[in-house]
Amino acid sequence: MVVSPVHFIAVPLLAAFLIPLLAKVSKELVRIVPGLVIGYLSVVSVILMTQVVNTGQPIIEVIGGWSPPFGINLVFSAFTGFLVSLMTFMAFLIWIYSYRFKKIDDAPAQKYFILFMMLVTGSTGIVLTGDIFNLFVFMEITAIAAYSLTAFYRDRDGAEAAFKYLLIGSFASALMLLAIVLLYSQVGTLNMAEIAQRIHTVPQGMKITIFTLFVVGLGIEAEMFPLNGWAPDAYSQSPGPVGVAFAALVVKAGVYSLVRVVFTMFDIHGAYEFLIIMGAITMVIAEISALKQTNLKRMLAYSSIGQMGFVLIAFGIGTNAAVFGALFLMFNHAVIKGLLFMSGSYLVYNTPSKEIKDMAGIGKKLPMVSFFFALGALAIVGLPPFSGFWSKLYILMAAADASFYYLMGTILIVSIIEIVYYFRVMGRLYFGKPQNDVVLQKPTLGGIFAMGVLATVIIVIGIHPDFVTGFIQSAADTLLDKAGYINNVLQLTNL
Amino acid sequence: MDEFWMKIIGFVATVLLAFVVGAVYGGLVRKIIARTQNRIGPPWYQNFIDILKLYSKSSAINHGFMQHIAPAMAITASVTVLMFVPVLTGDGWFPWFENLNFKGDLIFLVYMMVFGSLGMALGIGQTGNPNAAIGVSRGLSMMVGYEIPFVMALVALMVQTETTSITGLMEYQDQHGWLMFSSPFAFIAAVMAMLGMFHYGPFDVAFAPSELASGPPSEFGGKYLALMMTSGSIFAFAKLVLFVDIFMNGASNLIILVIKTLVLYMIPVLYGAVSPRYRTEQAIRYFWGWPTFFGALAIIFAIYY
Amino acid sequence: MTDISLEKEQKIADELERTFPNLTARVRRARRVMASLEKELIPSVLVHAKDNLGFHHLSHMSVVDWIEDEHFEMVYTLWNHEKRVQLTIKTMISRDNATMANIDTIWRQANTYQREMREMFGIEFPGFVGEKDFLLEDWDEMPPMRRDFDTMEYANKTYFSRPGREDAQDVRDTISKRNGEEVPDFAKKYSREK
Amino acid sequence: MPNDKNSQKIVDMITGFARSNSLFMLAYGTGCGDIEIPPAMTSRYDWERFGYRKMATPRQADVLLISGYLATKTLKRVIRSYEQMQEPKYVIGFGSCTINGGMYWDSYNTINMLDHYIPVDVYINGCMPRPEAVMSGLFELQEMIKRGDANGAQKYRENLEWYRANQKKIIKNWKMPDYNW
Amino acid sequence: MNSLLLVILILLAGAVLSFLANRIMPILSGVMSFLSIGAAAVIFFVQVSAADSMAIPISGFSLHWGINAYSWLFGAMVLGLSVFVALYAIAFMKGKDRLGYFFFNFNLTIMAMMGIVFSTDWVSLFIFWEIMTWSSFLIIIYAGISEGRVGTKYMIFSAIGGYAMFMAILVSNSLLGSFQIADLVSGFGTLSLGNQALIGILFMVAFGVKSAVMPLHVWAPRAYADSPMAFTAIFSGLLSKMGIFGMGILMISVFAQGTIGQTFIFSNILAWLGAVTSVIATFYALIQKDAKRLLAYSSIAQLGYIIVGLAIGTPLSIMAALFLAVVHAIFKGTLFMVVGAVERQAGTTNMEELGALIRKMPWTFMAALFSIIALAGVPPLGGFVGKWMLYESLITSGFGANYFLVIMVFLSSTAAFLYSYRFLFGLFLGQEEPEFDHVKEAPAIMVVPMVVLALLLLVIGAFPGLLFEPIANAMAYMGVDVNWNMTVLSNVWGDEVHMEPLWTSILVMFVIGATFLTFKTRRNTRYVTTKDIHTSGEIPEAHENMTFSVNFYQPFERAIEPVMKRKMDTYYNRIGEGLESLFGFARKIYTGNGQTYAIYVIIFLSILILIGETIFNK
Repeated sequence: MVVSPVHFIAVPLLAAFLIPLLAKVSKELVRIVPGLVIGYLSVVSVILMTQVVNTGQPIIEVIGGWSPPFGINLVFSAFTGFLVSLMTFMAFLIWIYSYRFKKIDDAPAQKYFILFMMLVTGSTGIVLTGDIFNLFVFMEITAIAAYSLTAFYRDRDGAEAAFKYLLIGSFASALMLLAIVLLYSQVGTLNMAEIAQRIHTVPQGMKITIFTLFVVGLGIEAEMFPLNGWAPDAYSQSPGPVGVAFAALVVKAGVYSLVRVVFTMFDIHGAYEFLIIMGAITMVIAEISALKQTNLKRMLAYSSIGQMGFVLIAFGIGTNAAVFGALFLMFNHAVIKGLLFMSGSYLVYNTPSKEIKDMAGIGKKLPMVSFFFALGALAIVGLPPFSGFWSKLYILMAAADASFYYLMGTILIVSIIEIVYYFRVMGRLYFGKPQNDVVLQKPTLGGIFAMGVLATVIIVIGIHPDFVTGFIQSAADTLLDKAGYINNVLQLTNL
Repeated sequence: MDEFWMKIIGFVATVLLAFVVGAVYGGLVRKIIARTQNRIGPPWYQNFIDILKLYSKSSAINHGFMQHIAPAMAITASVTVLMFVPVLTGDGWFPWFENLNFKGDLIFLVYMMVFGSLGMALGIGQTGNPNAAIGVSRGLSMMVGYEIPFVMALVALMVQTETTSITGLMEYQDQHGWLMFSSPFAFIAAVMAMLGMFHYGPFDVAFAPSELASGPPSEFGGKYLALMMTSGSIFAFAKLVLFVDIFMNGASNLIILVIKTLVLYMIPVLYGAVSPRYRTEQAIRYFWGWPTFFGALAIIFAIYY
Repeated sequence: MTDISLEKEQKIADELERTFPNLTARVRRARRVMASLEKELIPSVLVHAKDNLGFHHLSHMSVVDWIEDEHFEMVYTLWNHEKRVQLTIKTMISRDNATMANIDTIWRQANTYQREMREMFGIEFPGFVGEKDFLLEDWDEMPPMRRDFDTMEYANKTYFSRPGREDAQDVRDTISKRNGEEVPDFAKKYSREK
Repeated sequence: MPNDKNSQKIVDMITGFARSNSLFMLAYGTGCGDIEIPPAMTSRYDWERFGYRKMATPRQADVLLISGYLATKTLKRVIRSYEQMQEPKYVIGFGSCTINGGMYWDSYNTINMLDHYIPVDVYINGCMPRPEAVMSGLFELQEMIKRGDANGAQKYRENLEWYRANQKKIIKNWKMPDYNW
Repeated sequence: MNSLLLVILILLAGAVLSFLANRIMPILSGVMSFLSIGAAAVIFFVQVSAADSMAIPISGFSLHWGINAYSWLFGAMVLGLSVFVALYAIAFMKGKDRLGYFFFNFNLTIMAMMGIVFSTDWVSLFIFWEIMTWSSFLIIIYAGISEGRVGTKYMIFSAIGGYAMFMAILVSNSLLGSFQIADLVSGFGTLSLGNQALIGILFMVAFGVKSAVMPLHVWAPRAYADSPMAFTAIFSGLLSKMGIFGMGILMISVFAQGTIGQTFIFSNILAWLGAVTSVIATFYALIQKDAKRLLAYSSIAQLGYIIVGLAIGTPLSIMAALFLAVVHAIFKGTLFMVVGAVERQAGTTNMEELGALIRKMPWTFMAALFSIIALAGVPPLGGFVGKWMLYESLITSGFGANYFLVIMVFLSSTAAFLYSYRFLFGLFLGQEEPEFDHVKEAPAIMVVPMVVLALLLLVIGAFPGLLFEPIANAMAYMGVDVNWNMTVLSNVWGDEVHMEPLWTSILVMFVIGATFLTFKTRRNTRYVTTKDIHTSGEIPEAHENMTFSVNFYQPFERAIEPVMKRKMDTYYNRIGEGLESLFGFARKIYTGNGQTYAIYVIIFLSILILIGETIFNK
């Protein structure tokens, strides 16, 4: 069964527009249909990815019949396929999680699911598209959905966070647009494969300027320091599931675009070291800030930024093993941070102050949620036998092989900081003295299910990482195979 | 079989000798202290009378198992130490003394010396007398003080002679003369440590008569006290013989043994007779001052010997 | 000691009399002031003396049994270190219902005195917390220092007495007679043989 | 056994010698008489010549030296100390206060006759007895021990009820542990 | 099925089962744990042989497991002690809540230790190492996190250690191309000196944390004292030995291959660190009020000796170290069990309050007595043998500084008498207090393991040859020549101590003495309460506390005052505070103000555009 990758964009977008109509039919449909759609997509993406990995041939779909470089093409390679599968899988779990999420009552549920579907569309689109301008468009879709979701509660803090996000995000858009315009003026095409082919014709100064614009524009989405000011607020003020979506979809898409730009489109060598340095700075500052947070969600947000820094470092090392580790880490981060945000949201909802110190003894009130949080904490700091360990192992191994000893030291010291703040929360959760026995909000069945699935994934992958390493390996190979990408895409032109 | 019985006889004779000499020395000490205080003092055999009387007294109470067996532990330690110290060497008057001696190991001896104190301390602890416990606390604290220079001296000797057994040391002295002269710093350190070891003189704060009732053995009377005094007599003698053996090449007959041990014994006794009492921490600081310095000197001396 | 002007003493006496209307104070001699008043005012006088007049030291507390007047006389002796003046404050309390204000909150050392008084004279100090059994243990008779307590009778009743001691003769007279010694006049005053 | 008696005699002689020549005293300084002990101990009279020695605890002492008047409160402690001593044990009453109350004969809280409360082996007369008197009393005790006459402890054990009654007469709140050995 | 895998799987299954069993019946949880550990022990002692080895391929690595004489020694130690402790834990933990949680982590820790022992490659060792770390962390915080930052401190130091090991592993892998321990041993000599030092120091930090060497020890006292005693027996007895296990591999075989052994005064520094650790820890032990804290510091001190032994590196000293490691596991396990029993029965372990428990808990006291005698190293129990070998190895090592090391070790072990006595006195001797009248002997299920282990110490003391054999095998495996006469202690100068006749004669004499005491006037001897003491005739009331137990060693404290003024803890706290304030400053970068963030973006962009040429143009 071969399904066109267009489905990944068309179906959710359609669903998003249909939701207001469905609401007229049945209120329940509003909730069910997005799930069906995303479930469909995730099944399809897994099937497609298996197929792509097995055949070794990416699926390239040209939209509207216009062949590249003129038309827009979608590339479903092992790399993009992996990310899309990850995103749809996470999106599905987020749907389950938010299916009966208390805070989203019937009226806002419509809006929520519309925006959520747009978010899914945008982020999968970013990953799948082979056209740089199209990527920009999808990024805008994602961003708009994300702004709205940030301010979803329509309270003061949410609005402020959304405004910050909007402010910085508009910078990103402007810079990217500028970069694309400049690039187009230089190479005369918007197809990424073709750009990659022709990039050497661009004068060095112009190339670097364009690259700089791209880096800054995409760095905002990828939470690179110091462009990530929006992130902590957005994460902490948005509804629980949206935080997960940010970690699992939006940021992943941002990192993807940055990686695509660095690895495929441009051939600037200094970029790798730049990534390492920026990644390291991002990680250190973010983890330090996380250590000093008293608000759980902000802490998770900073931790998320730190992980992204780690991903950037891994991509910056640039060897096959490192890229493998980076992709593995992206996978782990999506899963584990998803679990942490999901369980963390419930912890926060049961603590009116959102402060960590007030969460003492919640472990007895909400045993399942706390257990999932503890599991996530153990996993994200990279303790064996959980999945986080393996990605850390691979990245550090790659760093050691590349003789980046100081980098290893930095990463490990930062990991210690990470351990400190996660374990602090964990200890307080289980062994603090409970302040009151009131459970404000019990987790929904769907929530428990979603978290359970993630926890299972963490443990299973931790004990037997071979379930995913095959896919990740071929994804890494595909990413590094620049010529193959260009050939595959441009072959289509000749056909 | 004969040899075995000879050993047993030798063993009993050694213990008896040790007891007699130790008790006589105890009497002499009382006499000497009395003379320094311008008194006549008890007769030299007074300790025998005391011990005999204590054995004839009833000991109607005990506070429990540990108190009951503590004197047994003390006497075990004393006799074991004695067994590991060659009392007489060569074919002197009592040639069988030599037969029983294992090749005594110095580290072993140092630890065995503590065995009795620890056993006593446990028994004392069980009586629950606070004065006794204070005494134990002081005594053990001070032990840490004097053991350090003592062991430094021993280490210096062992390094210098390349043996850790007493018989080895004595063989070395047969060839190279007394260690007292060839390793003078070790001797000084050991003698200064010995001051504390005998609990005379300024270092009697553990027993501190009339300050702590009678100190650690406050609750021990009758047979318990008698056994403790017996053990103390044997132990004092064993310690003296140990010092004589390692510094003065032992003794080949009884007279020389008595002379050597008595001369050595007079150092703590005379020093003690004219000294007021140190507090515990002062005593410890004293031991960790000059004696330790001499011990260190001895070790350095031994390294470059 | 040429300075016999009793100026400072007088000042203290005046000061006291001015402050406490019912108080009579007089200067006994150099450095001795004596005051007496009713018992209710004692604590306030003591506090006043301590805080305002500089009598920081309670040298002594005592009680006298005036059995003929059916009174106990409480005596407080204070000392001023700066001025070197001793202030004696006296008050009478009833013998039947002997209660007195507790002052060990003013001077800690009063605790001991009050324990002794409670035990020996049976004076109660309401609000006073001191351990029982200070000098006597398990005493259930009349407080022994009261003058109506017959110690001889008590001793005969309680203790065994060795034969030959019944007459309770003072042997000193016998001895001095036997020696032909002259008993000095002042000694005769103390002799039991009248 | 025929020579059982003789051997017992020899044993008695030896133990008598040992006991009499090694008197450990629990100097319980009850009253003013205790001031006479230091001269007896120190270089002037030096009682250590005869094997006398001061011991601080009743467990190790043989002789209880009651050195002066006994208030009822002190008597309680004396009885306790006496009962804690191990047999054979002896009591020396010291000064006229222990004999008949002395100058405190009519006091409301000093006892007059010590031997009604604990068995006294030797009384030393005087107020105060001089060290010579003390020593002579101790010599007397030594002789008694050698003769086997110093059996106060035995007397106490046998007539415990009488002593107890006397003691309880004064010490009303009787909280002492039992003495039955 | 491979027996190694079977052992691990049984333990893992035990963990899961005991977690589940708690739902059915809390006590089953402990029983499950005990059964699984027992089964694992049986399999280990019966089935496991040197031929067992296996490799588990896992995502590009293969985890190699195997067993050799050296790891067998540690494996036997782990399972041997764990069985007893698990039995003890059933009764000890009865009635506490969250038993499933406890026993899950308990079993998991033991599984991880077995995994460490079985691992022959660094990756699997590291995996199990970290499992051990977090599972033990979870038990430490079991008692509650509110007082102090015990768990956090433990976790920070463990993480430092763990990541140091991680880095060392990865560096050595990148240099040697293999994760095998054997390959590190053989290839270590080929590395450059800098790399040797880097790997060496990193590994030392890793293992030093677990074995609580001087600057890395601050987590230990509270962590040992605050976890449930049933676990502390494992924690101090075995978990710390995993540090020794790793250190042994390094000191005995790895460094022997490298040039670092000759050029660098590495082992000497380590030996001195070990000695200083033991002295300071001993001093701290003897000023403690709480028996648990006392034992915790004592554990640190004892580990110091072991490290000294390993670092000196002569055959005798290594043997001493391994012997002490085994004996320490036994007696410290027993002692922590004793304290646990006391805590369970009397409700406190404060030595200033407790007293005279010997009358109520005689069997516990017996176990404590034997263990303490072994701890103090007094002959004839097992501890003496190890101490003797340590001293003799230092004295015979022929190296000047080692003679002073002897003094340090001796100071520490003499001062150890003080706290040994304090422990016994504080808990078991002294005055009876009416508030502890209700105390009864611990249940048999707790007493039996303690007493059995105590008797084991006796046997080891009498027949040290029993232990010499496996240790000598282990050392032979690690490449140290041991020509050992198995029945007597002897040093290289040929001096000997025969333990068996010694033990016999001591026993005989002791029996004679005790018999004499018992039968002389036995009929008259009465057993009295502790109130019946010389109190100058005063009759103590029941509530009067006459125990001398507050500031027990105050004179000694005064004497060592200058040493005690400086606490490592305060330095760490200061570093921590400094870092915190630095972090506080760093986090101000995120002002929470949209404009600022926008300015960041602009500044960053301008900088990049300005210096982009130089950065990217390589």
